[in-house]
Amino acid sequence: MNALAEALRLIVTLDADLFEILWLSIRVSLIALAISAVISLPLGTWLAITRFPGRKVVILVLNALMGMPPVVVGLMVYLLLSRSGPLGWMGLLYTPTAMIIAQVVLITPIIAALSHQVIENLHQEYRDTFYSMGVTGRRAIVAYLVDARFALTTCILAGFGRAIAEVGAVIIVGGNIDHLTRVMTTAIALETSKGNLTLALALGAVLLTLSLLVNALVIGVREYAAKRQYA
Amino acid sequence: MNALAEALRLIVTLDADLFEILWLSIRVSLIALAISAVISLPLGTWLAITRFPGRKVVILVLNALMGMPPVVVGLMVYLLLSRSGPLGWMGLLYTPTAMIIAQVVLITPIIAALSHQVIENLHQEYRDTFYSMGVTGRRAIVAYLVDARFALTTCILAGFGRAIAEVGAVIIVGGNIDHLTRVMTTAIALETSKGNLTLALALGAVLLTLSLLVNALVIGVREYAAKRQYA
Amino acid sequence: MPDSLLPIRIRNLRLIKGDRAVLDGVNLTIEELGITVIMGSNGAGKTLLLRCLHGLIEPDQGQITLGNLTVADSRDQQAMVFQHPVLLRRTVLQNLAFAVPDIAKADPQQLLAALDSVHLADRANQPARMLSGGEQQRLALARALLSKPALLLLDEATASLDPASVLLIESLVKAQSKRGTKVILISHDQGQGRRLADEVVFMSGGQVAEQSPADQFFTEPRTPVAEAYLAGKILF
Amino acid sequence: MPDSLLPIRIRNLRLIKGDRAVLDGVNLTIEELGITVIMGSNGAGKTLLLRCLHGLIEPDQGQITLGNLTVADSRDQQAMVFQHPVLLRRTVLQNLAFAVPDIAKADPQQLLAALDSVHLADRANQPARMLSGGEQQRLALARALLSKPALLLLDEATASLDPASVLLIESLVKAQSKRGTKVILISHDQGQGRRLADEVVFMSGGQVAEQSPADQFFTEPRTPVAEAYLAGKILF
Amino acid sequence: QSTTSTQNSGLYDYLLPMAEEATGVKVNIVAVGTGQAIKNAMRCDGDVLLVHSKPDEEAFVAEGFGEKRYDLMYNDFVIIGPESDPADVASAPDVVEALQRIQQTGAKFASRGDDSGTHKKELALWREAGIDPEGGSGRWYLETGSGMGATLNTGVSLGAYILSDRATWISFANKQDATIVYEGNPALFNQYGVTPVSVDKCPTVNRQAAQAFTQWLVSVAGQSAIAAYQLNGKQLFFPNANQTKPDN
Ligand SMILES: Nc1ncnc2c1ncn2[C@@H]1O[C@H](COP(=O)(O)OP(=O)(O)OP(=O)(O)O)[C@@H](O)[C@H]1O
Ligand SMILES: Nc1ncnc2c1ncn2[C@@H]1O[C@H](COP(=O)(O)OP(=O)(O)OP(=O)(O)O)[C@@H](O)[C@H]1O
Ligand SMILES: [Mg+2]
Ligand SMILES: [Mg+2]
Repeated sequence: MNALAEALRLIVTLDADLFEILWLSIRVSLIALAISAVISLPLGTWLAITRFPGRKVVILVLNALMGMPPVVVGLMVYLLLSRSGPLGWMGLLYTPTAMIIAQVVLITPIIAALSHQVIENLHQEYRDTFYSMGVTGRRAIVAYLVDARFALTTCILAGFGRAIAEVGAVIIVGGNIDHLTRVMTTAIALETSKGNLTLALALGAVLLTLSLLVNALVIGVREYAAKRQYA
Repeated sequence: MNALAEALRLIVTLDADLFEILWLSIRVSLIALAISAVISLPLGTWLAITRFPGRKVVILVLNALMGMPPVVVGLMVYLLLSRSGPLGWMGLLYTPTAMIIAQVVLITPIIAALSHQVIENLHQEYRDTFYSMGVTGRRAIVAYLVDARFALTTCILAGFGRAIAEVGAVIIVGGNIDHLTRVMTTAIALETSKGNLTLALALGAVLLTLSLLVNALVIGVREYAAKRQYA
Repeated sequence: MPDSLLPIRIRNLRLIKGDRAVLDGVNLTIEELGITVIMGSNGAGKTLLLRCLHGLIEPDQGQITLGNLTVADSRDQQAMVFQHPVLLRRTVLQNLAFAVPDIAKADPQQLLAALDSVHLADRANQPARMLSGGEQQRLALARALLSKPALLLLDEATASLDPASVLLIESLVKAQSKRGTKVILISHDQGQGRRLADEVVFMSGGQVAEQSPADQFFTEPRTPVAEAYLAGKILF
Repeated sequence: MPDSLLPIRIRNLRLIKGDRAVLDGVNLTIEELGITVIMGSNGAGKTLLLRCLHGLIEPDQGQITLGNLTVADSRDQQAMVFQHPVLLRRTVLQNLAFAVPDIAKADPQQLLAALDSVHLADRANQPARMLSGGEQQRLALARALLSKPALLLLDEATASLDPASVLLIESLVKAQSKRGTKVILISHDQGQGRRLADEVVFMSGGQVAEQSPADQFFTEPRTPVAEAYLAGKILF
Repeated sequence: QSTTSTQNSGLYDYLLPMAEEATGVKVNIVAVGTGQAIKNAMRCDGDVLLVHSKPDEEAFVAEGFGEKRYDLMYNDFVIIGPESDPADVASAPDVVEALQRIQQTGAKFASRGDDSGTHKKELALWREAGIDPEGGSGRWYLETGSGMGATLNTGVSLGAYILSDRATWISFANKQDATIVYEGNPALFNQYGVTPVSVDKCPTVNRQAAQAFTQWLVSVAGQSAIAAYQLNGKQLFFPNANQTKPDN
């Protein structure tokens, strides 16, 4: 268990490299989550409360896109950002920004589909009242998001989980470049391919701990807010 | 766009290899989904309706496990099933069974955490009535699952999406061995590593189509059942 | 005061659910201001009729006009209090503010006054869903009155109120009616009918069986069903 | 017939929500079978008291005993009909079957008879949530009666029923009481109180203000609050 | 853009700081299989290409994507197998015979199957041995479609034989009971080349930096740095820029 000791040493000594990688992981995932939430939560809500022809198809596609393979997302973003691609002039390939873009594409359908379901349930309850009060459009969307905020955190955490655990897409568009785009998952993949399985597992444990902390923070805030409200 | 033509040709000619891979993908994911659902739905429900010390911690961990990196899951299952591992004598490594095991580990927390949220909302409504009727334990769990069945399909589809799109874990425990454990996602990763990006994308499109069909089927059944019930 | 939505004309309204006609050709004209009370057995179609009038249900057949407006066009001059009011997961005050954002911005004092009028001022900052059944209904009424509707629809709005609250609500409704709001109210409470109604519409089996001035309805109803209903005779 | 849960003893029951004592030292002993009606203003604490009795709420202080049982031990001999009944997302018949699985298996005929007794037999296979408000309450009552409880708790069970249904339910409740079931019923309807009550418990501000035999309560209540309540005077 | 074997061996971690100090150029490594590396470079997503499949690299230059290809260094391939060596590969007189023994005894062989330089090399060896392994695909010939490390993980766990480059094997940590069963044959040499991407096809290329880095690699300083790199006490790469190449 040499590698385990090694991993422990890295953590205990606050190894700069490890922390750089951890920090990049969390930064990329949180930014992607924030961007995605701004898109997907209103989208999911809008789909839950509006009726238009083709709505079912959109929901179906959104659900199916939850099963979009990360590698495919990675490839699409890669082709887009590649220097010979349409957005190549921006020089974003192999940067954290590219990884954020890929993750946004990946988790937006997930949060949208899940939040659609949550809001649909609330909508069954609120629909008549909102109709009666003439609450529509943006006001309705905001009201649903506010009132469903506790249930929505789980959707958001699911998106965060997918983002932070994701490797297939970020390795393609980020390139796993040391000190630039290496994140925890790509580092784990690298150690695995080097056969350093125990170190890889230890890094995985570190990542899970991180994920646990973020979840604890979010759920803690939710509980605190819920308690304050219904004390 | 030579590769695109190639992918089209493969599909149109019902290429045997492609269909073998597709079939394995869907078989592995659906079996994993079925096993996982049997575990995670009652688990999520139970967590939503029971109160015991440490319950919050379990929920927190479940939420955090949604962010478990597939590579880590793959490694753990690998170490478990490897010849020198505790279950090595079963000789499961690099078989579809190993891939199913890895996927079950991966998606069970997701479905459990999401269904917990769905059932928690229903529980707010039913709690008093169930308490009053003395409905507890297994009967309560079954009743919640039945009554929330429409909302739960979205959780299940999220699990399916994660399973069918997953590559990091199945490539480690399955090995992406041609004619044995190669599934769509690992095939896509392979074509990508060969630089056949267009073929990879085309395969991704095939996989997405498949995922769309499964989703359409599930959602279709749900709509039909809902309509019959509230006609 | 908003435009009058009178006369309200309902022509041959039909609504099919499953294989039952739950509204089975409703014809009704309401010409006058004042308070119209709808009575009738459980399942007679009272709630469904009110929901059609409010635009919550699209009937399968028939037309509704209010003055020279359609249901859709008149919606923002209507307000409704439901049989089981739904309150937002917010405080009592926020529930009011959400319903009338303009007033909440321009004159928040008015919200407190409205709360006070239903004796909930001291509950302003409590979560609305923790109110008792009767308190929730009073809040829902305050919410509906704040929008100063031309047409106020009440579906058993006093069903779970204590006697004092019933009288309070009735006085608020009467006052609103005096100010020119047309009120249509569903009630099973004959006492309330006698106290409030200018006219009574009696429904039975998805149809309007009788429409009479209140004095006449309670003393000598024209239809046998209404007579049986008032006597509390079983007629399922 | 199950064991008697009498006498019901409630000692110094206190329940704090936020910074209000919503039950503020309730003391109550119910010795006799028959029908006890709880009355009192909105927010007086009637529902909360019933919920404590049923074990839905754990009080912050005080004890409850039923006969020589605790609340928890007596639960399967109790049944309750809520102010807003919650029905499962199933058909009317399935709602009954779910509540009493043993009967549903052994004697399904009994379920149909129960439906018939609340005049819902022809609705057996409809989704329960599509019933009208009054129909839902009748179904909830049928569900509660099927379990043949020793103690039946009713929270404004007839609030949105038509006069005929009110009389129907009252007769069912009376019959059940005759068969030895203790009934405790919350109501704002004084007519109902007069028709049903053997004794009246009057609550005010989270306390029991008065406990009197029915005749006495309605003719000459001992407390000023009860008097004001009966007269419909505002006393928030 | 670079092949994976060089990264897994840790060469870059050792080499880059020296290169950056000498040239002032900040170098980022994207390690993928040789096939993907070349295609990525064709899309101009890289300034310098460092891979090991000479014919492909020459084609890359011929099509105008690369300026000029330099031999950089070589190492050699080895055959990995279980210590018990069921096919008795260790005593084979040459590589061809070794492969034939594997096929005849029905032992398993894990192939990368990913069009990488190593894979191409392996296929060429099979061809020489007169065997078409594709016929046994999924039974004894296991195409993992993965990088060298992943293929080693798979092969070692299955007790299969594997063709690997020496550098990756030496640095590979999950060896279990596997070992080098065959090595040293000249047919197993593995030539790495470095090619700056052409400005003509890819105007976005950072030509100066690319040239500086390439020139440093093939300079005496770069070459001796490569020679000095050791892992577990063994030299992994043998610099041979501007020298007579080993055949192949
Ligand atoms: N969505 C629906 N599907 C099927 N039947 C319905 C639906 N909505 C209402 N009904 C039926 O239509 C009938 C009329 O319902 P409505 O709610 O209008 O009754 P109501 O007169 O308001 O009765 P109550 O006094 O009990 O409130 C009822 O029998 C009810 O079961
Ligand atoms: N969870 C809670 N948090 C805060 N306050 C509560 C909560 N539940 C009830 N209350 C308050 O306790 C008081 C008593 O409520 P309760 O429901 O017992 O009234 P009630 O006597 O049944 O009134 P009604 O006749 O309107 O049904 C009310 O003022 C209510 O606002
Ligand atoms: Mg109604
Ligand atoms: Mg109450």
